[in-house]
Amino acid sequence: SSGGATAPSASSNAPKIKVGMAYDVGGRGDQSFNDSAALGLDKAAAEFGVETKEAAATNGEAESAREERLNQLIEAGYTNIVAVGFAYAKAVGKVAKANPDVKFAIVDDASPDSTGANIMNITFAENEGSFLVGAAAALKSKTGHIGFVGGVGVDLIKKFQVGYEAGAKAVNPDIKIDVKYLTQPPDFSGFGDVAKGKAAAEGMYQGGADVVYHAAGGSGGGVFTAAKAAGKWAIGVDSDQAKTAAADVRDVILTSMLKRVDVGVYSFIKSIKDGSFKAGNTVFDLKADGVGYATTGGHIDDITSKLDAYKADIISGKIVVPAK
Amino acid sequence: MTSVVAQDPAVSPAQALAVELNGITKRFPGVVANKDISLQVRRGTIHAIVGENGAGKSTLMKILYGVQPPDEGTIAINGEPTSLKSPTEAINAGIGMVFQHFMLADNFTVLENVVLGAEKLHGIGDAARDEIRRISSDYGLHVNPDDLVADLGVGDRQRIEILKVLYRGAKILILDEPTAVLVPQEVNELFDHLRELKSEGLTVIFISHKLDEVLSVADDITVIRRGTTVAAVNPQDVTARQLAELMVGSELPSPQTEESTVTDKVMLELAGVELAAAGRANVLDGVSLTIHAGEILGIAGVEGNGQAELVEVIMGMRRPTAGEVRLEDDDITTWGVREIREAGVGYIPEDRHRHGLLLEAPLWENMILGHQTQAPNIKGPLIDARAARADTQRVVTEFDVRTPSILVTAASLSGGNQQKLIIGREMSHTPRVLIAAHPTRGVDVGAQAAIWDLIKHARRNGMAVLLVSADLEELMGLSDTIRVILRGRLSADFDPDVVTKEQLGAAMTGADGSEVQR
Amino acid sequence: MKADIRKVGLALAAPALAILVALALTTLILIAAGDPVLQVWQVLFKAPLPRQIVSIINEASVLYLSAVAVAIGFKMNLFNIGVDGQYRIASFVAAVFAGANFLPGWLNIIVAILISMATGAIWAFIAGFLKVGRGVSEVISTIMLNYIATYLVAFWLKQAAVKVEGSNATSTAVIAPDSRVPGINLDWLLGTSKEIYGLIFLSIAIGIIYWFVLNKTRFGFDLRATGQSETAAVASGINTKKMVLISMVISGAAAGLVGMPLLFGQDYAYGDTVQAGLGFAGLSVALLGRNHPIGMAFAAVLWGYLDQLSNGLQISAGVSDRLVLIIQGIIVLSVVIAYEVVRRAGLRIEQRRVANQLAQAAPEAKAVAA
Amino acid sequence: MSNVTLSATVPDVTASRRRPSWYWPAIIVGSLVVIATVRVVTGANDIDSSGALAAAIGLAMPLALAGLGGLWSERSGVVNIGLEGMMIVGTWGAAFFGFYFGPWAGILGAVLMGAIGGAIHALATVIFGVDHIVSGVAVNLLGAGAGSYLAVRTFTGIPGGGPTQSPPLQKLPELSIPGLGDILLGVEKSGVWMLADLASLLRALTTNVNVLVVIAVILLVGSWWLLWRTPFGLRLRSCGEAPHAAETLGVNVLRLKFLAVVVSGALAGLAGGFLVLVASNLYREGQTGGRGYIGLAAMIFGNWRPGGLAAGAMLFGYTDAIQLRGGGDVIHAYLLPVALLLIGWAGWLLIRRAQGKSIVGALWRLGLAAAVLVWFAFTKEVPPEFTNMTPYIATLLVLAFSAQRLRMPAADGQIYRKGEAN
Ligand SMILES: Nc1ncnc2c1ncn2[C@@H]1O[C@H](COP(=O)(O)OP(=O)(O)OP(=O)(O)O)[C@@H](O)[C@H]1O
Ligand SMILES: Nc1ncnc2c1ncn2[C@@H]1O[C@H](COP(=O)(O)OP(=O)(O)OP(=O)(O)O)[C@@H](O)[C@H]1O
Ligand SMILES: [Mg+2]
Ligand SMILES: [Mg+2]
Repeated sequence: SSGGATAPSASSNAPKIKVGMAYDVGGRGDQSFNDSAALGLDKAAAEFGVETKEAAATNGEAESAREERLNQLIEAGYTNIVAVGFAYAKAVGKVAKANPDVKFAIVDDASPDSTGANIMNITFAENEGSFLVGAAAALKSKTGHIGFVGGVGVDLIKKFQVGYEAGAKAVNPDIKIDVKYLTQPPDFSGFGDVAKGKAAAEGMYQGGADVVYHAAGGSGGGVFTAAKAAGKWAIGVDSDQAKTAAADVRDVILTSMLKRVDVGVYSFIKSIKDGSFKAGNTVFDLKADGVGYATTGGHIDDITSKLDAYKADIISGKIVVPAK
Repeated sequence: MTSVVAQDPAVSPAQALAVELNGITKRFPGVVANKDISLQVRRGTIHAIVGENGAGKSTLMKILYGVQPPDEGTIAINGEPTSLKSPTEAINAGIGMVFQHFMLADNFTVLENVVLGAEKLHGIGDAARDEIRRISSDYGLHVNPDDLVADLGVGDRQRIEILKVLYRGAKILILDEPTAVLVPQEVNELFDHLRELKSEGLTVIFISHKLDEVLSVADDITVIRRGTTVAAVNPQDVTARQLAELMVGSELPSPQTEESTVTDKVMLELAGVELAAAGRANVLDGVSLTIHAGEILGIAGVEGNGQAELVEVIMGMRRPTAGEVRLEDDDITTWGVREIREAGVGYIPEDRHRHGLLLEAPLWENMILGHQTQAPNIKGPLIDARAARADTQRVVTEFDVRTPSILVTAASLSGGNQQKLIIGREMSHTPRVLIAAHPTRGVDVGAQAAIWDLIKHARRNGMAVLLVSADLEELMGLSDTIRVILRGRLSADFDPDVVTKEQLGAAMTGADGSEVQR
Repeated sequence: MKADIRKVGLALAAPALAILVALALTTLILIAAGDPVLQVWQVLFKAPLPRQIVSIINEASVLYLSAVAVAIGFKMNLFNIGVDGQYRIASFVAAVFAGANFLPGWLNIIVAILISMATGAIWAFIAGFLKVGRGVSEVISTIMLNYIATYLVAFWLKQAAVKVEGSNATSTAVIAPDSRVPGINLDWLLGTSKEIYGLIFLSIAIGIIYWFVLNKTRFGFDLRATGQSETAAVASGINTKKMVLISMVISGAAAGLVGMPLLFGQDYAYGDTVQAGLGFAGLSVALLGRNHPIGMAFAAVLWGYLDQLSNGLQISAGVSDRLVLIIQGIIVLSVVIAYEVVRRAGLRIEQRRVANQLAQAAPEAKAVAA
Repeated sequence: MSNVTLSATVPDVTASRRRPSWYWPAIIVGSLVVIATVRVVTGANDIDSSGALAAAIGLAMPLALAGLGGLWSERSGVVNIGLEGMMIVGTWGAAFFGFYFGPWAGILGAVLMGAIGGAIHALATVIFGVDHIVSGVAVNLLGAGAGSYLAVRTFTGIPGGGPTQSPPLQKLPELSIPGLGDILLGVEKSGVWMLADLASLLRALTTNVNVLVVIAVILLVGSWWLLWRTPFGLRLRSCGEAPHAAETLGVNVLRLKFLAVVVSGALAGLAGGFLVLVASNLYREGQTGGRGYIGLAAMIFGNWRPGGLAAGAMLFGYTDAIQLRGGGDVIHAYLLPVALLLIGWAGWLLIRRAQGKSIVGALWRLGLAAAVLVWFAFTKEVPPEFTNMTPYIATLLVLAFSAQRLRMPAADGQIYRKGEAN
């Protein structure tokens, strides 16, 4: 939790901002993507005294269920809606059109489906953040062999993989990179199947890899367990997992690729507060500090200077990180 | 009617009663299976219970064995009033029962079947194995504890059933129609066993409707008709005919052959038909037969000698491994059931519940069954429900099917009426050939006579009939020619007007005169 | 006929009873879990809003197709657990075809629907063939085929995916506007601009065809006969192996339709956010509706109603919307138990009634026999 | 189970009954030789590394436990496709009790919740005579609903927990034979044909074995002993073979069936508990991922016997482990023996042709072998989606080729009512 949750709440008499939050599958408490969004909401709530209402999606649900969730939040009086996850793209597009007075934010989508005068699109340069942790993995690897575990074979996760590979190859062009996706859509159980995550990572460690990066949501817990057992490194994703993962595996987390959904959500609410709401796509990239890497544990203190150099190159455009 | 009406049997007070049943009543939905039945069985005797199909014999025995509770009445075992709520209690009271349909698990070994439920006696291991061997050799049962039951024939299974009972140390044995599936030698062997058991002081209750057998082995006889005891008689005092009349409650209808209507037009012909079975002798072996228009060919035989398979081959339900089946000018060997039925073969199956009816469908849908492609049931690819209903109504009237409506389910009719519906259905399509397997099995006397008339009527109209039956009387009364099937082979022709039951019996067992039963 | 009225009464009593049992048990669960009982029922029994009514109808129309696909198998004692895989693979293939926009307008729609049916049929045929030819239980094979379909579609989707700028979703090409099925706008009646799937007529038509084929045709008779008694069916001349194959294929073809209202009325493409699990929901709807064309329609609406109104549970009652799964599970379980009890009671009642009627009608017959 | 065309599945009783005593040892040694050879020839070392085998065991155990649950139920004559639902409530039970009272209580919680699921199935099928498949479908629906509803209710707001996952749980202890692991690892690393393979197998069986794995193995062996070597087992199996006969011998069929289905649920619940307590250390919605169904398939594959179902579970666990460990190359390596097997099979059929078998079967097997060989020769790896599919395709293929030899309990799936013996 990098946000300053202790900030004094603004106890003004102004009418409270009401924010309705529609989470992706897993909801608050998933220790990953949704929690990151929740963090932003909590921070905003603490700072601006926001009134909130939350609801989460279910696996494989109907399109109408997503629309209904947004509609019900609006009907309950929550006139600022955050939809977490690209699954909401169409639903947000539709509901936003029908409710021009309501402001929307959608995380992870900026497609024509979800573009509108009252919609803010919050997207991230996951490939850039992944580039940095890929570089870290290559720098730390003694065997010249690293791995990547993706939860489900969707395009979004491919973006993590591609950036990671680019970063690792930037350090060591000959590096060997194992890649495994646990399941394929529409079977999204790969984001929650710890057993599979563990088996996949174990295979990589035993095959000689000594750093494995996961973009597998809850399955990542299995990756950490495997790393712990093998005495090797793992890299977390989305939030600073060296702070949030199960206590006994935190010490094997080399770093985490930070995808600051919290920053995105916070800035949406802040823009409402300020009256500076701007529709359209906001890319949270390295430059905007929307992605990055964590330093908790101090395991990468020796290479931060190199990583920051890469970071500067990316921000300056000297390095263009591929996205697919 | 005979003069022998319900009397008390000659029970000498000295001889104690092993079993005494009083006022037993048992109702099932729609039937009263037992009505105020009384039964007294002396200890150390063989007591026969006779009655026609459905008279309630099995039900009574199931009550005595605790499988079903009686609605009313009392049971006393060895003079002690008892209530038997489960087979366990009956077993504990020293009762053992061999059921009409064998109660064996095919995938279990003999040992497992025998010790099941009686594991406390000798365990399930070698001690039990030894005990089985001991009983087997004491009574000459020839049972090997490690055989798999699936591999064994009916005779073996019967002996296992008896062994099961003896293993539990039963003092009172109930045998429900134990001879139905046995060949005569096996029957004789069984009777020897029973007499030996009797000599050891055991009591045997023996159910049958084969009266000659009963007269040969029983010490006392109780007759049950329509669920009530109608007489208790001494075998010395009655003839088989008198017994039979007691059973049915009226003069026996004897099927009489009428003057021959046999033509020389061949309707159905089998030539060298064989049916192979995996790892065993052929089930059908070189079967050849010819049936002419207007002829009834009767097939006699002990159950399990291939008559069921013969019917299935003709009906196209099984394909013969060799030989040819011809229907008039057509070779129908490879035809399917539907084509054969469309070509004019009617079928009265042996087991009407399994093969003849959709029990939970209304009568009019049952009229369509087997004739889904024939008028008046259809209009092109559609079912013509109205015409089918009208046709059903006609059959119900013409064939005297007792039902309040053609919309009730087949399951709610009695067996005889179900059978009449089936026969009516098959006759409605004026078949050229009728395959009738046990057409009067489990049917009461009135319906039986009606069914015989229907078959004779069909013959007069030039139909060729293959009649498979276990009832020799029926065969001799109806058939123009009789042939006997034994281990898948057909004997030469018998003329029903001159052949005796004894001759047929001999042919059925392969003893051919040497082993005639009383 | 009086008996028929009683039959219908019995048939309706079962689901009504099951729903009551479900309500009672769910209430107990809520109390045990410490969730607010009153609020939950207030949310679930609130009159649906116009928009929700449309959603209910839409969902029901899709579930109905799935239920019919399942029911075709059920009618012959075949358990096609594979409707799920069949509809997904079929929808995908249809989406790829329709998305390529080879054909104009309605022609594209019709051909794509036929292709979808054919795909579902082929996928179901595998299970039918394995059963008839190799003796593999269709329950197991269809479950395996569901998984295989998942990965096959994932593999093909990768090849077929069309990248949309700014989108993270993977999806096939979008169907051209002239090949979409327009929705039915009932604004004048309901007061919502939300539209009912145009392909609801497909569901209605399939229901009518199902009823007609099953009850009015020779084929339907054979199908039902095989389901009621396989032995009697064989003896009556039905080739039951062929029936297994044909009914699997038809069931699969019907499964192929399940995704069509979604494809042509809502999503216009097949992607990784497509609705999953419709096959399993269809199983429940078919069980609840007793495979009866009208019964299943009611069941589908009930299912849609519960699904839609449960969306408000989290927001309005603070209770997990998974509660609805429990309610649905209890309804299905108690309804099948109730049906079984009623079926046996009905049979017994009829047997007794027939015996009584005959006993009254023909005392002279008895006299003869005695 | 549906009875349509059961006639098609009537087994050839005489063909497969008693196998010689060397049959299974020969199969095991033979497979080891084949695998060792393939490893040496193709260089796909992960084919039987101790890590791969250990992963296979870990992935197989939930399937074996679920399958064992299926075995108990089906041996008593009740088909149980509700295993999945019982597993799901088991996962919740393990996590809830495990979180509050420690992992051993978690085991009990899983068993308890599964048993409740089993009792529901038993109530419907045994007491009310509902079709077993229908009831199983309903139980799955109910189990999935109950599991996630309870999780939302109990884990939301707990630190580290959320609506779809529990907080991390304490671990169950792991057992090793001291000292052995390192020695065996050395041998395994040597890569010597057969020797290395045996060492890796031994290492997988003796190093870092979770107690729940040990318990599961004890349950497998214990179930075999109980069902096949005791009077209780004889009675229970008689309910699945000939319930009416059992009834007439004083066996309380209804009670035994009920009990068996409850035990079945308890074992399925434990299978869920394994996922939570061993494989993941937390509860996750959707964690079971259809393993209940796979367990059932493993049981059928294993011919309704504990040893067979363990083999089926291992086959599945192994293929799953291989594919998860990124085994595109290993699965590719297997194409070679598969092709050789097909060729051998075809040859055998050709020899048997002398006894009147058709040549068609041999020909299409040869054709298939050629196709597989070409695939082997011209590719390096199997694409990931296909490796994902491998376990399911393998199950389907194995069933397709062996279903006729299987013998399920004679009265399995039939609805039993008391007092209908005749
Ligand atoms: N469980 C039952 N439910 C309903 N009716 C039954 C049941 N068992 C027997 N019946 C009916 O009770 C009557 C007596 O049957 P039972 O089996 O006792 O006759 P049976 O004398 O043994 O005949 P058979 O010689 O054919 O064996 C028959 O009408 C039969 O259909
Ligand atoms: N096992 C059974 N279970 C349920 N009902 C049965 C059973 N056996 C017979 N019945 C019912 O009992 C009734 C009598 O059947 P059964 O065939 O024994 O008649 P029956 O008295 O022999 O008649 P009939 O004199 O016409 O032969 C029918 O309603 C039949 O459906
Ligand atoms: Mg009768
Ligand atoms: Mg009887």
